[in-house]
Amino acid sequence: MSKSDFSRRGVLKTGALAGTGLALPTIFTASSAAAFTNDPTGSSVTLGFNVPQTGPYADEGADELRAYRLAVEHLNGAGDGGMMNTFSSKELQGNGILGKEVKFVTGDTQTKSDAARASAKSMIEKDGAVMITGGSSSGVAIAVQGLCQEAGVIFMAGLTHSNDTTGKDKKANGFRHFFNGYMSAAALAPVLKNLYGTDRNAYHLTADYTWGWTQEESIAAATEALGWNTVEKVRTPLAATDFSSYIAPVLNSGADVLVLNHYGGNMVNSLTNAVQFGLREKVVNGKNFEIVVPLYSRLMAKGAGANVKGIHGSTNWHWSLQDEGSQAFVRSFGTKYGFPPSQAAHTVYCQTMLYADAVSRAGSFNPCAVAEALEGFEFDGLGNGKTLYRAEDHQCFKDVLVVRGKENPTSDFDLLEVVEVTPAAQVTYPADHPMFAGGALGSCNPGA
Amino acid sequence: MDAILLQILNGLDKGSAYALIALGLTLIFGTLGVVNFAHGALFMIGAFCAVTVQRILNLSYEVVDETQKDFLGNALKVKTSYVESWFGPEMGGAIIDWAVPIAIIFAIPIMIFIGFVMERGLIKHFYKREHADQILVTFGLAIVLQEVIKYFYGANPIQTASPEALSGVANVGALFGMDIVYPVWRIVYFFFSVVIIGGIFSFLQFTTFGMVVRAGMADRETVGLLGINIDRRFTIMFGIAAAVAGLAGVMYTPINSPNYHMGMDFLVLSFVVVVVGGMGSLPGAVLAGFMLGILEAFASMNEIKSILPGIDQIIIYVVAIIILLTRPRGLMGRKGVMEE
Amino acid sequence: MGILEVKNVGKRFGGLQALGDVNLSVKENTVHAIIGPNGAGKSTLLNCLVGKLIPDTGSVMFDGQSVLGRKPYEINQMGISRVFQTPEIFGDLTVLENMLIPCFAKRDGAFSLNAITSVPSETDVLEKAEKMLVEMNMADKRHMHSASLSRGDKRRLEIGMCLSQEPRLLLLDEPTAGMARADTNNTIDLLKEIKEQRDITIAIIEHDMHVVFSLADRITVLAQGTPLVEDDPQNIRGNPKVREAYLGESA
Amino acid sequence: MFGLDKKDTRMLLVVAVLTLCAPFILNPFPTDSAMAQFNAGYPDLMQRFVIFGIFAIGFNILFGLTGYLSFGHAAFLGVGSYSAVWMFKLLSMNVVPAILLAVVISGLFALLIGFVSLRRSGIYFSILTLAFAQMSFNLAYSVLTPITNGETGLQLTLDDPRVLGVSATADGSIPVTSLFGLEMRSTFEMVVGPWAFQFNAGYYLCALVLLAVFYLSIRIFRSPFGMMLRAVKSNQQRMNYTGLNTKPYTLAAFVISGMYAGLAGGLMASMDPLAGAERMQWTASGEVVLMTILGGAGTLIGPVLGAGFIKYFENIFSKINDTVLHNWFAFMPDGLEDFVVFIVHPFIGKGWHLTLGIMFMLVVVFLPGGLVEGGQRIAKWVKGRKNKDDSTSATKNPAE
Repeated sequence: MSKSDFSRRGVLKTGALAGTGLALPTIFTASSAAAFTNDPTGSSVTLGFNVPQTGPYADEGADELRAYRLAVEHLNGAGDGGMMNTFSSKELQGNGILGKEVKFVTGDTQTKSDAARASAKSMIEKDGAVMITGGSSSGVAIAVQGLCQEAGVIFMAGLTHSNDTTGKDKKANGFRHFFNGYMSAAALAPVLKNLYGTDRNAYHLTADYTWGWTQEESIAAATEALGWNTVEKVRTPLAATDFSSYIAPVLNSGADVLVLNHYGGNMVNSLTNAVQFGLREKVVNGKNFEIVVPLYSRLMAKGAGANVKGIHGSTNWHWSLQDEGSQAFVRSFGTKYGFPPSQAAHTVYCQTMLYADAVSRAGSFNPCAVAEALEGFEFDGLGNGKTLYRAEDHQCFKDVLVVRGKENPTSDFDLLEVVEVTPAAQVTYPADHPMFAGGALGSCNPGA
Repeated sequence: MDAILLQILNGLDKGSAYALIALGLTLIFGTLGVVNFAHGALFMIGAFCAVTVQRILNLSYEVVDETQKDFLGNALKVKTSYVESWFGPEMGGAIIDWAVPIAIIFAIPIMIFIGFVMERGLIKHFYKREHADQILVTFGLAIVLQEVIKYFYGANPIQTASPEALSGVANVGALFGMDIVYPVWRIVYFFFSVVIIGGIFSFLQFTTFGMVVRAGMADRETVGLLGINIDRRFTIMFGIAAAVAGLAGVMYTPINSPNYHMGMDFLVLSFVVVVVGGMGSLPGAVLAGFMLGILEAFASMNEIKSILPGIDQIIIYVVAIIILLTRPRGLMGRKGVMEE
Repeated sequence: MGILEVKNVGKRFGGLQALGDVNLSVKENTVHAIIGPNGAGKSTLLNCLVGKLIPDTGSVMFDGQSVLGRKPYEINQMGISRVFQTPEIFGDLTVLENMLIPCFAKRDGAFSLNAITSVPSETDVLEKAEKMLVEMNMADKRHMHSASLSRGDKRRLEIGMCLSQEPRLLLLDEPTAGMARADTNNTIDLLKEIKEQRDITIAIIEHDMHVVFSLADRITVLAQGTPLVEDDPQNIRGNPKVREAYLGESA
Repeated sequence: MFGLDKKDTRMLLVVAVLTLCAPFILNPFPTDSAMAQFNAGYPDLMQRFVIFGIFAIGFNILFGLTGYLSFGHAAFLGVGSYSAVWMFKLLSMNVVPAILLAVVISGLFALLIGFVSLRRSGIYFSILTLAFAQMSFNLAYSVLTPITNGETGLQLTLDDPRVLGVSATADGSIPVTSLFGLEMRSTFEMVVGPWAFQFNAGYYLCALVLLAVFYLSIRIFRSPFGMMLRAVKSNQQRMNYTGLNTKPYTLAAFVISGMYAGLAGGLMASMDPLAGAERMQWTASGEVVLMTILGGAGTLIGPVLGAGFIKYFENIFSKINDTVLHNWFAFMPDGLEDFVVFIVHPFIGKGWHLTLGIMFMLVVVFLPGGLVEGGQRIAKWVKGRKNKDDSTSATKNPAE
């Protein structure tokens, strides 16, 4: 087992000072000698993996942690290398990052902004983490991104789908590989048009918080552009568990499509309730009633069980993709853990690789150098085709998958099938798109 | 009109769950004087009884099927459940299909047992302690129970379907010449809760056991003086309360996929229900449960939300505040209960 | 004109006429006993005097001011102190603290945000409380938890707490109920002492005739919510109506 | 000293020494030792200890003295945080006006909620406060998003219209909170041999505030007012018939403890300028109840201990993962090492809730008076060993 040491100060000072018994004060303020926060001067570098380990998203967090472990293994040269072999950039050698062994600390976000920030702060202040990554909700991602900006470390967002993460709340030190609400809508719209036509009446149920709103705004705009009519947009409390009283009014509303802008437990329950109320068998205006779930995840699909069959949605990535990168990742993840990775696992693995690669290309852990290396970086081989890390908003632009609940699953995780891979060009939007307006990246902060 | 009737149905439905949990809480509070923060966890354990029964029925052996490939490109292992292989696919499939109702049979003894163990092992020592201590210890217990379930079943919701035959919708409006379709299982849930509530009330009303317990709820010391072993009866009541919560949980699983923290989601609401009903009053708890359920359903109607945005987020609390300010001891509370 | 004037007070509870038409006058510096069989309305009457109940009809005047509609604490601040049937003391507090609270209430009124000074620095109040403890013969118990006192001591403490407020009228609700003979006699002695040493009016509700006749200057007999008769003790003793309605053979 | 008696002065001094030396005391393990995982002496956690200590001290003034169990106290903490962040956004990055506004606004909010809720007592009061707090939380999460920024939490942006100060610093970042120019985040680090100790400006501000409010709470406990509050808990009937109006007493206690909560919220925002809605959720209110009971309700020091205990678990135990475990037990033979890790595994990292739940139960079962009672027992035991013959000196210590 690894005899690792998780402390920055150990790394920093032991060589020089251990045993001297001298008190040598140093002041870590703007005038300090260090160039940036937590400059790793020893033989190793510490990354902070901040994921939900308790609360409703704990399983997603656990899957993210698995992917992080795998990524660290690959970066340090163990295992089969995974997507390092298919990644278009060949900087990473399997000798850590810039020759420093990669170590990590983990923390629990509890899917609460406060707890997530506390955890991230302890990683920065106590463990000397030079990069923070992870998370499974937009609120947490935005909160931690803000913290990393202030502290002067890089934040590589995990699963966060709100437009705001790289929209009005974007930060110079924060980067998102995952797709967003707008991209979901842009990818889904043409598929929905093909499947259900242009003359539809949509009823929206939306989780009443920021992510829900941006998702609703995006999908409503995209479907209205197809010619669909929006019958009603109803906000549901985040804490709701029984959606029956929100579903019931749909029955007689004249709508023939129900859009569930829900995620996690909300999505599982609202979809289950919608199916219970017989919406799937309903015929309205001479058309079959349809349900759409803009943001899908395999773990959620599992919770909803048979109810997902035939229901369309979008996802960032799926293990059944046949490209070289995806296959390499599924192989090494599956071999290690016995089941295929989720999209959350995929995105955090990619984020870790992308960070490591950017550091290598920049030749420095300085957040400003890393940010510069990531900005406008084009790459391939990480599972979503050719991808661009756009400099203006630190959002990745890549292919988006439209998926459908599988009718005859062969296993516990074989729940979704890819209907279409929407090319990146189709989901790209201008950086000044109104749905993303209102914020500024600011300038990168190296801290210290 | 249809919309309003539908919401009344929804309210009755939500109310059933509130009422069942609140009923158990009130039984425990009324008989033992203990504020049980672990009651939500009992509801959750009940739900996981159903999950477990489903898992057991689905226990499978694997056959390697060379023609299909799994995600790593190896030969796929096809699973067949033992139940299906023993009883044949049709009969076995039917048994698996009826997992939730079957779970009831298992849940009752398991929940009563858990209730006994909880009461004898822990709660018993807290009768004379302050309510604050009771809250702390039962809250700790709730966390522990919850984490144990999470350890074995994960944090994700687990789907547990109702039997095919009870899955569709029924037109309950047909009787009145209206078109009101409603999920069959939710109707089943409502009647189930009515039966349970009715059962508990008649048990307390018509049996000697129940009479003693009711007398004990009113005046514990006097009943103790009569030489009746009230403690043992209270243990049994705790078991019954646990079973009620557990059954509410079992039956709830097809409505919403159970997860390990569902108990906490219900806990706060059911406390509000109990207090609105009046501490220690069983009819109050049931009445408040259904009332709050119906009001919650109405508050989520678009017509009402458009007038009062966000009302569905707070309706329960608004109603609780209004009732507590106008009726000092809730709807049917007795004087002097938990007012210190 | 008495210090306490009760005029035409009536109180109904649903169908039950608890108090019919009560007239009562308590003269200053006397001990006035109110007696009557169970259910005669003694407690209801008392509760009407201290603000716990509001009578349906009539008036209650204390020292020329109406007490009706006032809260118990306001009536207390007017100068009426009440001793309960079962001693009501602050069980979680020490004996000394119990005695301090009425002293503070006397000095600072119904509410005072006196949060910065420490109790030991309030020497005037402290001295007063200590003095009262000495008078009550409880000085040696000052640091005891009052909940652990004997029943008789609790009663003494409660009476002492009421006296420390220097009330004009002291209301006693069956002060010896449930007491052993010795405790009862002690209480009688204590009350006699109080009566002799202080300028104080005492109204007492009592069951125990021994207590009543050893203390009272004047007695009102209540029966079925109305005063049957009001007179001096010796006359009450001989009154055949009272014998019949209340005392029966026991006299 | 300071108008306190000897015992209280000694306690205040002990607390002062503990808080001011916390960077040493909480970092007992050399930074590169395996036990460094248990070090809690980094600025964020030390700040949290102290801030939640303030919160719990305030809660204890209400619950410990009057016995009124509020289940919605987190609402005041949340309101305090929001006020402070708005002050940073609109006025200045100086923490003083922010903290002052936090205290004032939460005090007003407490006055409003307390006025209504205190019409009832017992569990009815608890549910009323819970209802108000849950309403605040639910609305802050959804409808009030323009004020609270909903799920994300209210945070500073580059275009805040700061009246006294700049919207953004010269290098294009958001200015940081400060006390008249002393940045809250600035940290002085002292390295002694293998140890590294961090002295953070923000922490010391919090610590001084803690000492001030702890001192204030001692004064309140020892004052006639404090005695009246205990009398309220003991016997309201007697209070009323002793000419005392209980309502303003309980309301004053409620508002004071609400202001303590607001102060904690304001400090929290000053250390880290973000205010999240989940600060107001019932679980957060429940947490302070647990802290107080766990430490010892009605005692002076108990709530601070309880706050430290829970925050330590949350922040330290949740960060221990399997890799760390293997590191600790590396000295064992491989099979045994794996076995021990397997046994310990459910209780750390994602299982920290489980450990916390078990600790709650153990404390409440074996130490009915909370951690303070544990301390007293140890003290008694130590004393008993010192002078075995002198068994008569068992002094009865009320509360503290």
